[in-house]
Amino acid sequence: MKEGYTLVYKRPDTLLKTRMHYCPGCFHSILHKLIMEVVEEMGIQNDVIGVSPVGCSVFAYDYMDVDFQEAAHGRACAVATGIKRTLPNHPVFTYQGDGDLAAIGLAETMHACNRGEKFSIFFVNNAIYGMTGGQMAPTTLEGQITTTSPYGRDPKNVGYPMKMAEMVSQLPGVAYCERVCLNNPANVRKAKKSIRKCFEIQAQNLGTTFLEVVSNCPTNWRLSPIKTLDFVENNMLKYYPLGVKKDVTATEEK
Amino acid sequence: MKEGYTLVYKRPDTLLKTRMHYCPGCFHSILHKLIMEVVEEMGIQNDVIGVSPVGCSVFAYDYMDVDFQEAAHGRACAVATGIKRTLPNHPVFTYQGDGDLAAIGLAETMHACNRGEKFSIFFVNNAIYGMTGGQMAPTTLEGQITTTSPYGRDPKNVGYPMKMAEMVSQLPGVAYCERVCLNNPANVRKAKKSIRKCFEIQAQNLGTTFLEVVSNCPTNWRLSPIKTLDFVENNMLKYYPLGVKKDVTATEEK
Amino acid sequence: MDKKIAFMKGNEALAEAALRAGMTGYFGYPITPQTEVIEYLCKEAPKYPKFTVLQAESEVSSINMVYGAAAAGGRIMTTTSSPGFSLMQEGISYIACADIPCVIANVQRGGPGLGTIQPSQGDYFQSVKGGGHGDYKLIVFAPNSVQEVVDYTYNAFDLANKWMCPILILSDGAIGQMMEKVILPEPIPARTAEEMRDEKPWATNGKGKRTKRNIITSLNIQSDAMERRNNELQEKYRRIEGEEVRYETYKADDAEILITAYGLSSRVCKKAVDIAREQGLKIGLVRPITLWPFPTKVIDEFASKPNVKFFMDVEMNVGQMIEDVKLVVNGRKPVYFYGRTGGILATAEEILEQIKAKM
Amino acid sequence: MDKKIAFMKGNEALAEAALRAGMTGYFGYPITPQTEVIEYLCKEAPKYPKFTVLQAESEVSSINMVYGAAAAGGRIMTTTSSPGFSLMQEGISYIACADIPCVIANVQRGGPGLGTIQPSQGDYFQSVKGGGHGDYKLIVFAPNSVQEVVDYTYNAFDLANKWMCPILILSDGAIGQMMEKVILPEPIPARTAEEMRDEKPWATNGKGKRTKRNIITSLNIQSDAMERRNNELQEKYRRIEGEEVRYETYKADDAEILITAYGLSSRVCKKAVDIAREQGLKIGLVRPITLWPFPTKVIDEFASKPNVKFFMDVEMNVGQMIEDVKLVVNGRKPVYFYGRTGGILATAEEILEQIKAKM
Repeated sequence: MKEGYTLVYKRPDTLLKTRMHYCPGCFHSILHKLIMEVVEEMGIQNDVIGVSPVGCSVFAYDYMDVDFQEAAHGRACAVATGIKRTLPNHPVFTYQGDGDLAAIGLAETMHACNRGEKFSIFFVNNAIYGMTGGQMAPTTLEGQITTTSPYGRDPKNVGYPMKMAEMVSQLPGVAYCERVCLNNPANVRKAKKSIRKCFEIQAQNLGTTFLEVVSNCPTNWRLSPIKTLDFVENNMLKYYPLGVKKDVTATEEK
Repeated sequence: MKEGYTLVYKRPDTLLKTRMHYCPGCFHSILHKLIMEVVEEMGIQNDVIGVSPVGCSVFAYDYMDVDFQEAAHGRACAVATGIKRTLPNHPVFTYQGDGDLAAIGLAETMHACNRGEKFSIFFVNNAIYGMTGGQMAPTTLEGQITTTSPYGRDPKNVGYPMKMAEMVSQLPGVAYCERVCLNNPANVRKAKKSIRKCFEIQAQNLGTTFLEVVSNCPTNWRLSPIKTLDFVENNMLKYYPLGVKKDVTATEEK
Repeated sequence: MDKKIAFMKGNEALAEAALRAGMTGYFGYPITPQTEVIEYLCKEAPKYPKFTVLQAESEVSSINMVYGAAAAGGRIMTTTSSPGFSLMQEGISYIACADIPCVIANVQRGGPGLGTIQPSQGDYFQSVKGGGHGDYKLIVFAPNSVQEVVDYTYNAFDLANKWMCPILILSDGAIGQMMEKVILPEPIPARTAEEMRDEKPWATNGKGKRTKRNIITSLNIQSDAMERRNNELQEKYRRIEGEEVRYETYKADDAEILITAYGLSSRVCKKAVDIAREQGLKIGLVRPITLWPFPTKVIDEFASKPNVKFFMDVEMNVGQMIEDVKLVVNGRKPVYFYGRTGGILATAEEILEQIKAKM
Repeated sequence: MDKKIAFMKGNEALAEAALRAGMTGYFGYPITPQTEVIEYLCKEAPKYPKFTVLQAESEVSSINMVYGAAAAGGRIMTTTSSPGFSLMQEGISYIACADIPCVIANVQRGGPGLGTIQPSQGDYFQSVKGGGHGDYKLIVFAPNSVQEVVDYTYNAFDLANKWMCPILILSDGAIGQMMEKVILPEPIPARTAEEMRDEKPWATNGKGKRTKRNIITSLNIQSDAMERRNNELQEKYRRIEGEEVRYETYKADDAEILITAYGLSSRVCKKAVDIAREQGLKIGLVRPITLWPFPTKVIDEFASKPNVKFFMDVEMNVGQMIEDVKLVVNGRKPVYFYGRTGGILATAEEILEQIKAKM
């Protein structure tokens, strides 16, 4: 660094210098960076094991410079359970989309959370299947148009969007559960704090830590990156309110 | 009937005159009878379709004289979804145990309830796998000894028992959700009313109807039938409180 | 809406053919390279008031929805691709054992594992030998064009009813994605509830006026009952083998070398035959259209011919159908193999080169 | 705790053998007739502080827990029975493609469908040809006694590590439930975390002092990468075929008629051979112990012998291994079949009668 300058921002060493395949404006790259910043700051790069899902983030291991396992669609929480029960002293996290975590993987997600598996789940909710090209997800909003809800999601026929953070927070095994967003710098900073909290509570073996990250999908929402921010603000966050849904450490502090 | 006598009780015609395979003292036979009484009283015997699970009640079709399909383990709600979406004007019900509905079938159960599938789920919770011989279920109580929790269920290792009625009642697709029990005549009468309510609300197409029936297992609990009543009263009902968890018709009446 | 010429993608043509065949219900889960099927059906659904389409939460769930819906008397289909097809194996075993008619399409991609989304023929064994537990069979069609996808899908529903058996349309990502001209068959008018009941007196659609209720089950806890069930299934399979074999031969009559190939790879093999013929080489093709029942008789006849020198089996895998070819040839002639994997389709020249090396 | 003679049920002996082999993790779901495995392990677990046993929510989940735990460097096992094995097929395809060593036991019951809880050999195809999608293989052992269950399970963990490949112990409900005298092998001392890391430098157990992180994946999106992966797998499989074939012959040297049978049915076939020999009939047995790699060479040698008249394949299904026998015999001798299903085991007399009818 040049003399006289103060370092205010750097690419974490834990993030590989590879060009990401994500669409322009997609929040995945931000979340990748935040997780890797926390991993670097906590000094757990050589211990942590990540689990990537089937979905847009299937290639997460191409960017995060830590040990990684790619799981079958929906089974990231089962894979992570196997890893963590084998290596109880290692931090473990899954990185999953909404189709993966809430549709095909719902049983694995709910049971891992119910058992209080000591890993962190980073759940990217962008209300749509990204990689397969824009199908309806369990979290697709009412009336939202996708390729499998071409006339808008009709709750009378396919049910209301699932609020995963609220659902898993009901399970006694969950130690920490929050919903965050990456739609503005303040929220990005908050999200980073929450990621750190997940890893810290995981290290204390208090239970499952679950972070729902409200995200976007410029390509499949058919919106410019900028306009996705409006959709997130005006639609997503209205139905998926941000905030801590559960925190056993807060309770203990009371 | 003899002259001068008033009919106060009869075996419903909908229940086949077959000797049941259930262990002495097991509540399954009571629940079979109650469902068939309601079917007879509502006059839906020729319309209704039942779905039996894998578990002790796999042979339910040997006793109930209505059309029946046997589903793969955990998939009763998927099978019932297929039936009901093909025959929307027919009453459809599943009859499932705790391993079937809450372990292997959790995703199918939660998603059917979330979509608000218009069938009735009769969920027999006896906190143990019956047919396979007494293994731990998702609903096995804390400290309870089973063949796969031989030192008592340890929530720190395998999580707390799952409260299915409370869980599904959170889903907007569920129109009616109650937990009942069959441990005394008053509760049996209440349960029968709730079964009828499930079919009535189903007929109104208001959403999924879910009845959790707290039950017993003399054989695998290793208790005499009489003593199971104590265990139900003192242990099961303490953790699984009876009552209506959700009733959209009640809300509407307000 | 009647017979119609169109230019369509394989997956969309499959969906359209199923609708024209009077399909009443579709249950499926998105997976590349076949997601266009459910997308097309969701778009078209409003035109068909008696048709229901539902995106299931998983392939495990969709195959069991099919089981329920088909048992209830519907004309039902699901589609998927290789990993999803693996997830369906338990359900398929149940459906086969319970004699339930339905249609399944597997638009194959490269495996094993998560693999690639490129086309493949890696699921021959899984489809033909039974990927699930126990002794059962599916009638398996391997179309090699969009037109054949349409024709076999359209007929599959009635064929399933005829044999009380699931029908598998086994294609691949290339056939699913490519666009070709197709003649779409006339739509079958939607059946009334009454007609559906009459057509399927065994269905669990409510006792109605029947004197006895219907039960659909694959449980036969007693050994003798289970053996009886297996014997009945095997008897049915023998009858299917007698009646339902379909195949195509191409320039095979005087051939000294016979290529065996199905689906996508058979198209390149036809080209290889054409080139060979221009070069004066007597090469022909036998193409199984039904992978089960396998066209045993025609291959047996070629294997007996004195002028036939050898067989060359070409697949997009490491050698699966070759076992069935060998079982028929039974040592009378050599059977060689050439295959590519990962989505790579051998060229006609490549295949010809392989054949020449054996001549 | 060292070498020990015991009288044990097959399923419990399997569990004990796995513990003595240094198994560090077991993930499974209850299903008859193999639930004693997890029950035994739950009871014994406190004696093994480095061992973890977990009842999964389903077989789909348990096989994926195995995938994670084995990738993390554990010595990992799951067990199930036929319908549960079908549910595991996607996961097994992933594990095979990702080169992950682990041990799976399928204690077969009668199918298809929910079927019966009685013993069966109906999952041969599923086990040997690949029940899941794509071209992959498992090393498949078919023990025919409780002692063999112990021996092959005990050795399976190291064999899996040697070949970076899942090992399948394919038994059935009878072998799982019956009690026999067994010699239990010496327990392998539990490895330290350090030893585990050294033993498996490829494992995803945290980067540690490695200069490069490890990645476990079965995704190869590019066609050429996927084909390369398939070629590597096939090369490995050729080496396994060269080194790992196991079989037993019984009174076969001078036999004119050879029975082929594996697992439970091979025991009755031995008795049939004994009775035949008493009657002066030259009948012998070839018993594949590894179903894959298949004992091709020994069957090939018998098929070449001028004094061998025919083969009789005996299975508890409608005819599955017979295809592999025929592929080796390749028309040189007739290959007949006799099978029972639904849990019924043919008697020695019944088998002999079948053979005599062909003489």
